[in-house]
Amino acid sequence: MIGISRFALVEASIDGVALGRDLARPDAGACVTFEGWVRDHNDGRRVLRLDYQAYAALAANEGEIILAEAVRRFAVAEARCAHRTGSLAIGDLAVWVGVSAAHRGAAFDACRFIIDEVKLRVPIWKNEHYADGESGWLHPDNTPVSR
Amino acid sequence: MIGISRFALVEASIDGVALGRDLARPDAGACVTFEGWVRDHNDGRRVLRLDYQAYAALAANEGEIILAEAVRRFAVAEARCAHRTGSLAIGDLAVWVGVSAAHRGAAFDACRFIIDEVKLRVPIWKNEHYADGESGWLHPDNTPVSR
Amino acid sequence: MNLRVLYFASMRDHAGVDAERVTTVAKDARGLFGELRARHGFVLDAARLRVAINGAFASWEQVLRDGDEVVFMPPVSGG
Amino acid sequence: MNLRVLYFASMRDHAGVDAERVTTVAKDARGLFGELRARHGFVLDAARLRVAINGAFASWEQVLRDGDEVVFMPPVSGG
Repeated sequence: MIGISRFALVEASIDGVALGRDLARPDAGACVTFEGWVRDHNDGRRVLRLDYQAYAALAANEGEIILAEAVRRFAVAEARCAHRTGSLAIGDLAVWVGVSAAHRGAAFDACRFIIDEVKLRVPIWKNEHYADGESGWLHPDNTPVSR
Repeated sequence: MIGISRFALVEASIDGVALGRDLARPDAGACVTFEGWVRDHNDGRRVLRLDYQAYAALAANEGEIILAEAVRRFAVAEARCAHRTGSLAIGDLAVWVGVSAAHRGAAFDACRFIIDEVKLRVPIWKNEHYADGESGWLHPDNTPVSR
Repeated sequence: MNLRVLYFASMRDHAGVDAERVTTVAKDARGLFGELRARHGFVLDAARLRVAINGAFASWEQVLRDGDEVVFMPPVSGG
Repeated sequence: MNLRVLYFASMRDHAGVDAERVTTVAKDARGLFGELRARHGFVLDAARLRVAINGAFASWEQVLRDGDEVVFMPPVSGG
């Protein structure tokens, strides 16, 4: 990948404050961030924790492509995204997206675009561990993969 | 105002990290924040700094009404907003909005609703100081008040 | 009848004060604004302003009472 | 022809390994998947999977070459 890196896979905690500092620009009047947190339930089942697996090489490349698309399509100053891998507890930060722009419309639209595309296209998989002792890999709509 | 306070006028720096902590809920999977930063230009003029004046009593009340509306209209877990008063420099955080929700759609929609309504309805006024030595009060669309 | 009037933003610049005590015979906010406009030379029309009385939005026709706090607010520009 | 195949998520659970070396005469990704499906008992159809070869998305018809790294990816669920 040529140029700056806007997307990162992160094995430890994501530092949203540090990532946000990369978005500051004197001509930016708006900054929108999205944080995905691990919820305690999904599809009516109680969730205890979850694991993310990633195909790291392709995920990093596809993530950069999405962020570059966002910068090209929207009137954006800068954009960043980080996604966790490994084991996460309830409330942990799973994914962080931040976008700065001159005006708020572009910042909101680009931030939404990035998280939607990351969830659709980046090869990362979520394995939820349930209170009943079962676990399962999920599809993009958070329904279980057929058993 | 009965109940929790979700809106604040702030004379010193806004601490977005501290405000964000109030949004954490075990059933929240999404958090969207908006930050309004002081830009170095507006309407083709170079801006050096700006001042916000607020009619504090009415601003606090109207801010609470907007946040309560957001919580009622969207499937939101919690929401907060803080707006600066006084003198700000380029890059300073002027307004912060944060919304947590089970799902990201509601968090994005409610965050956008809150900042749009705050800018329309809350009695706060921006006075921009320009590089040419002039200054001027602005309308909601960032055009100058007639001189 | 004695009232307290607060000024903000461009209205404050024209009035030259943050607030003032006003003695008036005006019945409602519209009448009071007409008096103050003549005295201070406000450039904004009533149509551009909103009224607040005692910390709440109010109509131009709201009847004034002794001791009221009245504000004529220019279009807001927060955010 | 020797290839390296990586497995993720439910595919990894079925294969029982993260990665394996495979010797095959399959010409393309589709042929290779047929062989591996029979061997490991994968439950997901090819229609549900995407193919990556050497770290890039690829078609099922892409011709395989000795040393290629091949991945059959189930629907993703990041975020």
